[in-house]
Amino acid sequence: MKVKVLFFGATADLTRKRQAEIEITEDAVAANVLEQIFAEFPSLVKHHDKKSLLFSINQEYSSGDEKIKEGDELAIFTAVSGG
Amino acid sequence: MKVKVLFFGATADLTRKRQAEIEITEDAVAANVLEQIFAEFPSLVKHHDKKSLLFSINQEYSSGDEKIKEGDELAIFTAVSGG
Amino acid sequence: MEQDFYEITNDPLDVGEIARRIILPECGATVTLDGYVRKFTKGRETEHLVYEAYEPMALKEMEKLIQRAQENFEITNIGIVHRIGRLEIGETSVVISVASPHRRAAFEACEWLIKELKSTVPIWKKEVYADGEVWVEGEA
Amino acid sequence: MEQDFYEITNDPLDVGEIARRIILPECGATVTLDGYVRKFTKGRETEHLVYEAYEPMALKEMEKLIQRAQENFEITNIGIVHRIGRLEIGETSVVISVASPHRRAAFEACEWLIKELKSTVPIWKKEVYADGEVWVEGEA
Repeated sequence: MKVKVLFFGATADLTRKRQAEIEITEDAVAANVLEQIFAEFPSLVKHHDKKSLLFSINQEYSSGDEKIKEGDELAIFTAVSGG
Repeated sequence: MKVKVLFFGATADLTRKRQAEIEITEDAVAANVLEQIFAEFPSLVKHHDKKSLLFSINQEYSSGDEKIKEGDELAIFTAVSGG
Repeated sequence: MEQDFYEITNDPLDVGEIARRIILPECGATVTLDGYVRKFTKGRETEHLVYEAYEPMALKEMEKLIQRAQENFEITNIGIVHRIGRLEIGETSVVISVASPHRRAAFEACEWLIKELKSTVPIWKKEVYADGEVWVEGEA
Repeated sequence: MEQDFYEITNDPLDVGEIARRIILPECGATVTLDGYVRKFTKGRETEHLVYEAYEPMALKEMEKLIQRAQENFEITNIGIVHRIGRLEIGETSVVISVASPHRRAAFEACEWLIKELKSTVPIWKKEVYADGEVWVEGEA
């Protein structure tokens, strides 16, 4: 089952990607996918405390326990700094 | 000794004047001149509590005890309502 | 104070021009109050307004306000422009713009300035209705 | 909500146009925050900034902010416009404009909106110096 993961700003620089596709298991929740992303892109955790990174699913902030479905759009990024 | 008195907004409407010249005594302080203005323009006190009217001397708010000199510019008006 | 400005004019006010007139390199935020003619006040319909100023005194009082704000708030520059004469519904009567390195002080100073302006600067407003008119009296 | 607007754009922002876009007859005051690029931050000189947004999510978060502000403050309408891409010193990055019958609520809501925007709307800022660049991290 495939999901899309987007990177922005610092996370795009660290992964050298703006997006990636990752393969996840059927019963994955957001927290599992997040660990998988950290495994696949170790540069993220080398530069950041995991807790300082934010995670969204289909353009909504994630609490970590949402069930992930095929085709979902995930994103991982640092604390926002607009304004 | 002559001073100029200016009226604005409601006080101009009540006195039907935008300015007047009044004759005052040599040792007059602001409060004396104010009483003289009320005597000369009774419409002011007919429509307003004396205390609700504001008074300035040479474009500064008056406390009532300033000494008045020949040629001073006085003004009498209601509480301001700009903005 | 050299960067501050205060004006009284008969002409229409351009909020954007006033807000952006002075932007200094140490600033990051400008807070602007745009006050304009409301159609309905306490359920009564205003047709238009007329503002009148005791102009030289009003300018002096604006200058004092700016000095007091500069003493009390961590701000960089202030602009105050008040329009007088006849104003139609929706037209801007006053613009107060405050720029500062950080926004908190600009919000505080801008709100303080409009409150003080409304009680100290000798300008009066006449509300004109379909069936009459009245000089509005402030709260002295 | 029909009178509110929120946008993300690559184009220069016109503060006056945003502040005056919607003026309703029951309103009398609009408070506008104009946020722009500061030359000096903590003594360091910025050459320019680059803003990047997760655009569809940023628009959703702006919409939520507006709904929350409408629930919490006695205001009439809100406009939020954020610019992205490369911005030079002094150029406006964000404008938040709040109109209301009375000014107090507009000041409160405008200040609340910029604070919340800075912690919830997924937009990031890169500061570019003569000798390097850094993505600024907010306070999550």
